[in-house]
Amino acid sequence: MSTPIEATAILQRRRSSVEDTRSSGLSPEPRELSYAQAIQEAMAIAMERDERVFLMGEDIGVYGGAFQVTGDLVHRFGADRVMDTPISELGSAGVAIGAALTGLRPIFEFQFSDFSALAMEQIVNQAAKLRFMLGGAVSVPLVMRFPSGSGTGAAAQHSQSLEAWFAHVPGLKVVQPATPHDAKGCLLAAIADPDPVMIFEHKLLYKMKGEVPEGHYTVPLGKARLCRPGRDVTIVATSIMVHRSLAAAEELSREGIEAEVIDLRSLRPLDRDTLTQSVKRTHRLVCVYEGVKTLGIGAELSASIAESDAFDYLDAPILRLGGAECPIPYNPELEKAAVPQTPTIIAAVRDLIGGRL
Amino acid sequence: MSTPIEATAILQRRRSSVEDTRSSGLSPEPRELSYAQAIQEAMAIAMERDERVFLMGEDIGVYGGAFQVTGDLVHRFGADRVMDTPISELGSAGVAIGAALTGLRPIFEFQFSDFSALAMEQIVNQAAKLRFMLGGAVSVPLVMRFPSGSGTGAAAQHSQSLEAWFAHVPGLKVVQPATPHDAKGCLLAAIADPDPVMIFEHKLLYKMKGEVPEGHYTVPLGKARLCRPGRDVTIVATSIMVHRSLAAAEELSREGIEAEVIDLRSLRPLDRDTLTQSVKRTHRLVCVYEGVKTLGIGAELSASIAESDAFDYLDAPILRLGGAECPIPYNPELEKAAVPQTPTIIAAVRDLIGGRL
Amino acid sequence: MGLEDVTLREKSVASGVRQLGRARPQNPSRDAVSMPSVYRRLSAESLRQALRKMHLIRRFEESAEDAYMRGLVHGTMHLSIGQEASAVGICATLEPTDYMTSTHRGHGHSIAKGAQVARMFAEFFGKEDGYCRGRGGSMHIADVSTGNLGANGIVGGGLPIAVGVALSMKKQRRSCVVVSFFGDGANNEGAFHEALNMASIWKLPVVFVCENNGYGMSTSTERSTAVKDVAERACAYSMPGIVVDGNDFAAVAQAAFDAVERARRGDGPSLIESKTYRIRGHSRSDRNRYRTKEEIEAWLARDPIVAFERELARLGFVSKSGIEAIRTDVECEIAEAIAFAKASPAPSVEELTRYVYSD
Amino acid sequence: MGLEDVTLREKSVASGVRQLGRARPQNPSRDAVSMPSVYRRLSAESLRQALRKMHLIRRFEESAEDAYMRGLVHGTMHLSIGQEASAVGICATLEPTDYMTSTHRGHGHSIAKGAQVARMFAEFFGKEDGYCRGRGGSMHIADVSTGNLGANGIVGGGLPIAVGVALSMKKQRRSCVVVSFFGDGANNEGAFHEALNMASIWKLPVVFVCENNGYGMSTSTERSTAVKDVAERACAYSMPGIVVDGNDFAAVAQAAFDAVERARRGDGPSLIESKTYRIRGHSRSDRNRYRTKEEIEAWLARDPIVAFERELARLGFVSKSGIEAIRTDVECEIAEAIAFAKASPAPSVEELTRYVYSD
Ligand SMILES: Cc1ncc(C[n+]2csc(CCOP(=O)(O)OP(=O)(O)O)c2C)c(N)n1
Ligand SMILES: Cc1ncc(C[n+]2csc(CCOP(=O)(O)OP(=O)(O)O)c2C)c(N)n1
Ligand SMILES: [Mg+2]
Ligand SMILES: [Mg+2]
Repeated sequence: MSTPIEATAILQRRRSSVEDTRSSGLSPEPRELSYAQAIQEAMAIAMERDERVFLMGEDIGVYGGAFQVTGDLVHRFGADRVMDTPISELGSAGVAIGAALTGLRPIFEFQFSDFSALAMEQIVNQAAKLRFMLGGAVSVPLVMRFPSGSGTGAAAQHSQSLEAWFAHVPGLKVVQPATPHDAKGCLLAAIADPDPVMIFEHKLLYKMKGEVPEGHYTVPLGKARLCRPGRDVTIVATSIMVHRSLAAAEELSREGIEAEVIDLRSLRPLDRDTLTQSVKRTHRLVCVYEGVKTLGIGAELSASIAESDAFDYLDAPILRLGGAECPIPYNPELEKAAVPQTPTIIAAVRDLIGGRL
Repeated sequence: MSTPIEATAILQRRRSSVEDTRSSGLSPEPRELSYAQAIQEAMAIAMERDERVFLMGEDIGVYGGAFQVTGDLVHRFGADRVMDTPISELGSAGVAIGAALTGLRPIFEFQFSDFSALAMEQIVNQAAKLRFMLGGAVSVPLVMRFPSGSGTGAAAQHSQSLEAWFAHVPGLKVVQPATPHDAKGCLLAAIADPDPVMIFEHKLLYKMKGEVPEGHYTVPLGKARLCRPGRDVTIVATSIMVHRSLAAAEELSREGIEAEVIDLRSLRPLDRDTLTQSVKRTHRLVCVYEGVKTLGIGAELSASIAESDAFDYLDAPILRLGGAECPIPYNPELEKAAVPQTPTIIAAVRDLIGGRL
Repeated sequence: MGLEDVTLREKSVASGVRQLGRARPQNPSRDAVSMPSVYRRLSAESLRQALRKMHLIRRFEESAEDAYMRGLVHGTMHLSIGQEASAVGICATLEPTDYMTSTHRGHGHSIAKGAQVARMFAEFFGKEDGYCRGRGGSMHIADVSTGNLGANGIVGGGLPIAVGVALSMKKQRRSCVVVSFFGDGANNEGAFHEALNMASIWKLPVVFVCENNGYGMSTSTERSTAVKDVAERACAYSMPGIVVDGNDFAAVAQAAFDAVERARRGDGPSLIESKTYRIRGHSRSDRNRYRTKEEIEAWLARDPIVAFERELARLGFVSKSGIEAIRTDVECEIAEAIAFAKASPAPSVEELTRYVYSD
Repeated sequence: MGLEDVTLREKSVASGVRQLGRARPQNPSRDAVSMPSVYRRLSAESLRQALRKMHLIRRFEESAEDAYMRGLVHGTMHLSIGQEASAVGICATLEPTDYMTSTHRGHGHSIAKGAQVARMFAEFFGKEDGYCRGRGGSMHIADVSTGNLGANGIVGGGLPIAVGVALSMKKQRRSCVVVSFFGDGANNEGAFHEALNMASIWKLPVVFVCENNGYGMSTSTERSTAVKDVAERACAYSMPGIVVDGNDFAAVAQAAFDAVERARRGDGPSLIESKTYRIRGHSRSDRNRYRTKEEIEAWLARDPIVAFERELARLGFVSKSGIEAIRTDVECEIAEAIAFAKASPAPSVEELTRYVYSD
């Protein structure tokens, strides 16, 4: 929104425009951070650079967040910029929207992505549509973070993967970074983005370590990442399934099957190009995702290929490995069985290549 | 839930079990009702037969519902069984769940399907999951009705087609009847169903007339309907798109293209069989739906075929015609352009058959 | 809310609810001594402007209704005829830099906050010069240049957003105040509760204005709301709750001044309940089955514009010919606005997906 | 809620909130004259049962915690250690046919309403004999046979459901009452507002019990809630709001009796705020950064079980050896329950999607 706000005193102190990348801080030595630390670092950098950025969420202050993602940021930036909210998901999502409409850049943490079900009204009817409904008169530079996924024994109401709902909504951008590097880069890109960006973070990834550059950098929203080239089959995966797919690809390689693995990263906008190119090379596609199989992101990926010019290159049915058609169960064995695991992926690819499907 | 409730006095008066079909009332003469009247009749029959059935919603009493679907039922059954609720979508959805858990059979009307965004928590985290989370100890025989779709000039917050969200959720059943006959039969089946059933009704269909048998009958949930046989292409459509597809098929027929038209009717469970059989006959598939194209129901239909044994029968890419990637605009021309219309379907099928895709 | 409420407004405020508005005398005497203090506070010119705005709102809606009947307007529309004193009384106390969120029944609020009727008609007609470039229609009119963040199709949808705007103002140390209009029906939404609670704990500069017109669509407050006066609910948020006669410009403006000042001082939010009545049906589909003709007529007799006009004339703020001039002027503005709106180009279908994201 | 609240409980109730519980004397004298009237109302046997249940809850949770530490329990768990008088005091006034909805911190409620600890342990261990056949875990324990409709992983999620159950009872003319437990944190959810409003307008037999343990996770009521006492919010729903000392069995039971009777009479809902404290962290991930050791210790000194035991002994309801017998008996039940749970079979992975729909 171009109101006088852009020029007010409190904003003068932000160091530079959010679009450019600070290269000064880049370290020569590779450096490992956990996924959670990478997110925290992104938030700290953004808050340092830009007074408009602040954090909102339940227990993100002294508690440090349910998954310790905000950690000690409250001590560094104060309770005004790392704001604990009451347990009022709908209302506080609306508060974030109001702040975003009038010059601030809120980063909103849902404690678990499941609780977003309480805030769909504000996210979908308001944030996603305001710019369009008002004919471009406003924008909603809002970032929301959703700790998602199963594997923690927290059962049906604390384990969902709901990203497909959001990816169905024009006006939102939806990303699902799979590595610490992308977690930081996507978040910084999201903060710089003028539109609402929803970031789905897998809870089991928070402790995963990986190389993370220092300083400010962005990972472009809407671009998939080719993680592993291969000639026999394309595996497109999201979030934690990228790692399981890479592990499966390693194993399959020993059997002579070379899988190309693509980390989708962004669900909306969708990088159909990268996927189409890959399928044209490998002639086979397997989609791996944790959300419920029916109408999970794999449905869109499969349909995108089936309606593209890559269709003619297909040598086999397009396979989807998604979450089982049930809520996430508590019992750990059932819980594991409810979402794709590395052996599931290996077996499925073997069958596909072997023509047994 | 098997509590003592089943036997309490107030329930004694229900005439017969909800599962069987009353054939006595069947009229020899065909009879036309509007889609809205058919729904109203279904509700009246259910309330007559079964004391446990009652209606809840905003302004469904003396006002007769925003679309006059409940009409005068309040005068026939009283305000206790045709209950106006405060404007509290989340809470009243929860009320319906509590009632369903303890022996009643609520039919809940959202005034517009868009407002379901306020109640996703109760629908998805509670109604859909309770039976599973409790290991089968309860069931939630709840029916919810969602007036949906665009074409009324009510703009972005009153025109959505959100059925794909619900079809992504195990534990729910989701139907989208396209005719007065099915509107009545699906609703009666839903009321008899022990699990939560979500019914998406297109607002533009409410005034559509069609043959509707008298008395009690059910249309099985989870079964698609072949509306028009054809050899050249399968068009699978939902809700109002069934009629636009049939109109397109008529036109195409004049050009020598014979389209088979399938009314999907049920989004969860999905009748993959009927679709697969049809595609094996026609070798081409076009999915037509009003929801946003990306991750709308067509994505699932396409992906289902692409992973099935019908894949090998496909002679062309699988086409999807869905809603545009934008909120529904107010301006009538834009509004029309935002969802598939008959000419869009005709042109797309022509191109598909002509190999121009 | 039934017929009895016509008198209810005059009664002293329900227990627990503080009355910050002017105390209405039982038999308002019409001499200068009883001149409401807000009349002294607002300049004569701004009082005349307020009257003009009330006329403009009325004529805008009557003309919109007429255009609707003649098929020029698509979709639905919610008229606030009878509620003009509430919209204008509240907004008379605001600066152009102050913010506002509104409702589905928001034409009056928009005009009161400064919107141009020409661009509003253009929006109704789905044109590019409309406030939403024809993409929003009646339920989404916004005018960011006057701090009007928009009507809202979702009952209660604007309340949390208003709190966020107020938080934003506080964080930026801007002295702007945010007014959030909502209806009596909205007061039973969870969003109301969450919004008022947050505004209170964070002491934000918001004025919550509940326009209680007796019904949420067909459902009376009595059947939907567990308190007699919505303002009583202020106690659940430790903020002042004020009931005012929403058809009395001065009473509304007085309460608004107090609440706006309180907000600007940094003392936090207030809840004003403005008791009024919508003369027309809820929307075009309303068959008025839930209320009586008598009730409507009783309220018609309390037309806020007639009352305000009479009072301003009696107190000498405006002459007979001055009133006539206002009316003619408004008529003229409406006619020009409609002509402008008709002449405005329609959006191009090519631009269907524009404005979904920022360019 | 800070240290000062230890004394706050003793104070008379905040203005606007009716006190229906017994008035706690400033210096509770310990003679028979001061015997709480609920002690007369409940039989000696049921008082001893109440004490036994409090012990059973405590030992169940300590053992569950221990099992968790040893890796036998998957996921997370929320312990109510220190809140036992509240759960047992409320449920002591209910019939087995009365209903209850609970929260993520619901072990105590379940046991108080009659659940078997053996099946609860089995659920924790993810076994087929668990209340949810191993599908639900700690956050979803329900026992339909005792009217316990379940814990809930969603804060505030049970409130509207409880209202629906009450509506169902009223429609079926069954005289059952529904108790809905929730936390202080939940009182800021929109669901709370919507639920209480509907219960009130429809005069439903619900007793809303807010267990105010001072914090929603790390956020104190002071930082999250715009009123001092959650019970004050009852005024927004025209229902009685009662503050009770949640660590005092008799005070809780007295308030519950009044509210349950009111509900059963058809006079509608009540809101009871039971002020208590959770001794353990919110869940296993809690590092207690938001409160002080001193605060925890002050509350430890007010252990509800110790106090109840002492009072029952002093009043002659139970002897020293009787207490010893209860403790041994509980120990025994726990040990047997754990053995049962361990021996129970795990669900078969083949049955993964069973119970999604009715067969
Ligand atoms: C969340 C939501 N629920 C329901 C509606 C449908 N609806 C539109 S206006 C209205 C009545 C609102 O009543 P009130 O808040 O009193 O405003 P009024 O119309 O009286 O100005 C209803 C039920 C809606 N737009 N949004
Ligand atoms: C809707 C929702 N928001 C947030 C959470 C995460 N959460 C679980 S318990 C809790 C604190 C609840 O506080 P309170 O209601 O006071 O209950 P207590 O834990 O103190 O017993 C939170 C924030 C949740 N489970 N559901
Ligand atoms: Mg109203
Ligand atoms: Mg608490």
